[in-house]
Amino acid sequence: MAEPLLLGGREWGSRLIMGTGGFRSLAEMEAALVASGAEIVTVALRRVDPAARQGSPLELVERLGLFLLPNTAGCYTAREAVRTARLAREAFGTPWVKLEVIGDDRTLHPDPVELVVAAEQLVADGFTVLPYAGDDPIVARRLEAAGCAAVMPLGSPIGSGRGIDNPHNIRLIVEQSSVPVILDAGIGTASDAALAMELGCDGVLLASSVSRADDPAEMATAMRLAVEAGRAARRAGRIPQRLHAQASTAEAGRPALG
Amino acid sequence: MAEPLLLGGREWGSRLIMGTGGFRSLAEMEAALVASGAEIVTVALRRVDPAARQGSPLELVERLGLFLLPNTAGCYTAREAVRTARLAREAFGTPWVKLEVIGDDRTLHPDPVELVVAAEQLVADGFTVLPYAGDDPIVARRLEAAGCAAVMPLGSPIGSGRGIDNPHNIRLIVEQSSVPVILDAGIGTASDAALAMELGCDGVLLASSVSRADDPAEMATAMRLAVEAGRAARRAGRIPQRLHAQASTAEAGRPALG
Amino acid sequence: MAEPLLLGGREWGSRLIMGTGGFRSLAEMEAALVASGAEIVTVALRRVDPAARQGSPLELVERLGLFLLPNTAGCYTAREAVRTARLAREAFGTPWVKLEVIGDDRTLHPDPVELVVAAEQLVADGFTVLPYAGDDPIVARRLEAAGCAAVMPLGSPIGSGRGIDNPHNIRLIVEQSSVPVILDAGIGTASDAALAMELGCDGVLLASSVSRADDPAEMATAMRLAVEAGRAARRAGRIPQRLHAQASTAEAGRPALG
Amino acid sequence: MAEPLLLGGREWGSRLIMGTGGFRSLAEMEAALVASGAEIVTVALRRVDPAARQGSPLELVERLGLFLLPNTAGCYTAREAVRTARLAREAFGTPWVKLEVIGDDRTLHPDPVELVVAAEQLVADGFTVLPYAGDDPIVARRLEAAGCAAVMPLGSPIGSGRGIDNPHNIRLIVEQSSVPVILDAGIGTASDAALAMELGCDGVLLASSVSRADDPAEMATAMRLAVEAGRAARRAGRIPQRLHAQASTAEAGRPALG
Amino acid sequence: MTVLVNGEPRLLEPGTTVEALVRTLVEEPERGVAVALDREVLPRRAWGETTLRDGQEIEVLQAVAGG
Amino acid sequence: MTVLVNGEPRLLEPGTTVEALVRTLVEEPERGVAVALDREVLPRRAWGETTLRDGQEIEVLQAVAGG
Amino acid sequence: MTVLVNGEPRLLEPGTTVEALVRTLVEEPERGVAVALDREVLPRRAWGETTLRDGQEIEVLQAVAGG
Amino acid sequence: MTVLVNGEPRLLEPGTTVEALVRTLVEEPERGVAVALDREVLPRRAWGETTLRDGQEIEVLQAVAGG
Repeated sequence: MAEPLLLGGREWGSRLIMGTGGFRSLAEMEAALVASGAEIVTVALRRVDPAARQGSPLELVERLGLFLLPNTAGCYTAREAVRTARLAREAFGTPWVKLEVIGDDRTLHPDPVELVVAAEQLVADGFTVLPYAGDDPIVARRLEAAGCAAVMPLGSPIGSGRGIDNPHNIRLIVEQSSVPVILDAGIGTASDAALAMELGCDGVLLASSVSRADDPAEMATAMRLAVEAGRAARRAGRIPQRLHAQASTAEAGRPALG
Repeated sequence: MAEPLLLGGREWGSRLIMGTGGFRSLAEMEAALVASGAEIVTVALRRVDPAARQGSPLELVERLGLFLLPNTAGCYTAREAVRTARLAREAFGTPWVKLEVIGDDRTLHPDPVELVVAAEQLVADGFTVLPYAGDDPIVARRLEAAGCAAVMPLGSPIGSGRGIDNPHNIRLIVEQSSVPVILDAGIGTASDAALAMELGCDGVLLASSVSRADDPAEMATAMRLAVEAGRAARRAGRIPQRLHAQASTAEAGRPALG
Repeated sequence: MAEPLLLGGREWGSRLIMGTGGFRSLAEMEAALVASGAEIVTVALRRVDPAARQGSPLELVERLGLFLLPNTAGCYTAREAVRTARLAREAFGTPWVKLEVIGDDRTLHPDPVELVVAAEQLVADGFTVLPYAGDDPIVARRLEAAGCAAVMPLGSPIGSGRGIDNPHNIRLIVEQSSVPVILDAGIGTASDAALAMELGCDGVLLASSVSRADDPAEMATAMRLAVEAGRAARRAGRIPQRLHAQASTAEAGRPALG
Repeated sequence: MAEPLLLGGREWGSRLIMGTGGFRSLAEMEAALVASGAEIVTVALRRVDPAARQGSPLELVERLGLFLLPNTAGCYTAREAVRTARLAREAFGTPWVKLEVIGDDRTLHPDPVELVVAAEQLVADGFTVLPYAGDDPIVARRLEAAGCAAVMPLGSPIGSGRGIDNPHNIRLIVEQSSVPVILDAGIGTASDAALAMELGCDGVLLASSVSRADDPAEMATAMRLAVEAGRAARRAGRIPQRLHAQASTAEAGRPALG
Repeated sequence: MTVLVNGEPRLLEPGTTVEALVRTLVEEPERGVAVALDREVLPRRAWGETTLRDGQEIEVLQAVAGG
Repeated sequence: MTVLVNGEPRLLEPGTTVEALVRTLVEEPERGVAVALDREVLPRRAWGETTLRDGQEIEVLQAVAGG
Repeated sequence: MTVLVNGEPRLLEPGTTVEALVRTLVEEPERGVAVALDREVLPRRAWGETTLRDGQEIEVLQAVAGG
Repeated sequence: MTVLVNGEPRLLEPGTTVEALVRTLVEEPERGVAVALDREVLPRRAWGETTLRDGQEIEVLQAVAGG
């Protein structure tokens, strides 16, 4: 049953990738990361803050033996994103990058034009690029053509918790893609994560739904189970949807008791 | 984490109740029941068929040590349903009954008028009544008032696989009920089961989504995980839904790289 | 194009029935009723209030030449509802009644058991009964069997403005009914009313969505147009829904310009 | 009530723009265009076909006194689209163009990268550019910044009849835009068009839902009414959506009749 | 004698008819008013000949905006 | 005599008990079988002492997969 | 000489103008017709003075129902 | 001389290397720290040999929770 995820030339046992943003404490982050079963976690790059009280997520990630995936959160242009990716490679010694190029700070939707440019440059520079994208199948196609290691369409805006606003687009992206499709952003609760997998996604990346839940570790457990549930349901081949009912008990042999 | 389900005066470890209808073989049924982790399974009463090739589900249920829940599938009046429940009590030695009183064979929706009458009579007769009902909060209230051990609203028509057509009604029923609420009928895939639990249901009863899936055992696994996932998500306290985005990475400390 | 609505043995040009509750003033009510084009309007019966400042809706309804449909709003039992209907017949000289028997004051959902009892009694007493019902097809069938002149399923709770929570049920009721189906309760905006007609309803009854809108007369205009639009769309035979695209411009003859 | 649409520096009485593709005959096209009340209609450019039996849509459009909006249907690159727009300007003497740059023929989704490039070039060349776009708010923003006269996000794929797959995105685009927002593509039935206007769109462009309906003229009537209905509803200020009910008849003065 | 009028106890002269009582509440009760006496409908034509008795309940109803 | 057994008319020897009839249909009826005689439940313990009469209806039921 | 006309090779007399060719395809090309010569727009006013050359591609387009 | 360090102007001794500056900000910069000098990446191995000049901008970055 446990078919591994092939991503970036490696095999992964977990199909849940965790962001580390939004936790109220490192202790809550640790409990949630452990409960999630995730093997890959994202971090961002920011200016060093000598006054910072909180410990470093990096130390935690390393202690837990997790694989670090730096992101380019906060970049608005291809140029910034490419530079941030290179800095991350320098800082963490990894050519992997979750590529984010944001279009505005209200929706945090990616800018598809800048995103494609940045993806092309980073792939040429040897990066393993996991691009956070909108749910437009054409952009997904261009990102795959650019050599990205996956496409990561959003379900709904980052942190919105609305789940998957447009399942049709996710379905179209899954149909057309030869690289893994990872649903990134918008997950609010476990059924959203299960739905993503049922639509055929190969994995789910989420942060706020766990880190900002009342009980992050419990929600991380929920997400771990939901991703497995959705994956199994996809593999199991679901029944079709009907307008009318279909009896689950045979009519034949019904006694006369009226 | 594993808070048991209190139902009918007993504690149950699993919150998934399995129907046994629709399987292609007893072997598939067995594999699926085991994979589901269910402790309670439903069976129906039909005329003995000396020509029957298939083995008996009863034998299987007993061999697996499962708790038998007879149903009154196929009854259209309170009278038939009450008689069927009494026959089941006679046959299986159990006062538990999944009460079904169907209104027509196109929707297989319950007839609320007959259902309430039957529930009242069976409760008076000492039965532990689990009524399959529509999703009308008023009917749910009457069933609880009649002394039912649970209310079991449908998500969508039996076998339709549409999931939960009207989550608002399920939410209203959960809000008002002091007995367990078990989502019965309509589940199509894992995310539907997770959603039922997230809405606050105490359990899920399903048959066709597993028995008629391409791979019933795999789908049973999916449902087991999904019920646990949805339960955990409900307990964890999900984030609210928003129209706009909310960043999961801090803006502060963003470098100037443009 | 203007096929009349046959309801209660009469022909009606408008398929929009207006409730009169919730208006901020009689002037707003008048403007909205005129703009709506409705021919039938509902009123309730309450104790005379010698201190009432507002004028009477009755006078307005008569001045506008509208057909009065008394309701039994606020009744919780068949007994109260039958008595209220008889009082209304006495007060207004009409055997028509919008039958409401409420199950609780949180959902204002009808109580199906009491509703069917009341409908049977009023039909036997010569009333033209228009029952406000839930969206359960079985209850609709029983109301039709009881001799009601129409069935009036809710879209969502009264005043909730959620539109049609469960279009499948409305579709099922339309399929099975020989009497007019009038969507009653829950309409929030024009597209909800259009959808009701597209699902095959014969008319729409609404109040709050107009009376509590910022501009009731403008919303009444919207509802009038929406009911006509939805009716025309239903008659016109819509295109099916597809997952993929279908070009509206021919591929043939495309020039080579690349 | 009839606030005109300001588009491309002109005032328009109708907010419904009709495509001419998909009709079974010119006679059906004529009846539908008349019934729609549209003032603007789109046509495509294709190689002259001396063997064509059907009359010319151009002649019909001119006879009806409609405003011609050439499109660039079938173009896959900015280069093709710009050339097609220039040919259309030559053929029809109009600087208006509905700009389409398609990404693939399965979804007919626009290619956002090529689209923005083409829009920039055509605006620089003096065109009044109405770009058919995806529903991504960032792309809409770029198109407005490029100087387009409107943004025309899709509701769902061309000809799919699914209506508006992602109302949130349309809402976000409406919120941010200073140019008119015209919902283009995907409309299936009248309630879809009404919803588009309720979300705040300034107009609706559609073709297949009318031309391929069983009765195109009747559906055109439906769309005309629906656009007006949705516009009025938007202006009227709808009631909010609630989980619970809100009575439309006062509780006070309820008689004791039980 | 005391009669419950629309839920409120009211002192009335013995011999008061329903008609008389209703006219103290409504100016023109010819249309749009209905009366329930002890929870049963009292037809309009019987108002004049029906004398109220001590302890009775009367509901006098009219149209209001609604539903 | 003729008895309607599970909806089908069947010729039986006079004096046939329910127990005897059931055993012609089910090998081990000790568990999972129930009987309705003329639409009323006939408890297991009464099968042996209940003799069928001409024209009666008997339903002999057992568990099947279902819902 | 051979010119690719709307994607099909066609033998033309040397000296044929665009105007002349277009008139073999469309009766009244005064309105609603546009021409691309070697993928660039050829304005209406230049048709008469533009002579086609061997190997050129010409697209002659008109309005069709669409979009 | 003045160098813009993480967006704030800072007075530094002439001849200060990047390595020296970074160590004033981070205790153990061996892992998880990256530097951009005038918006271009400065590899770790070049920190020791790179002397800051007046007016330069330096960004010293490390991992934070995110995304």
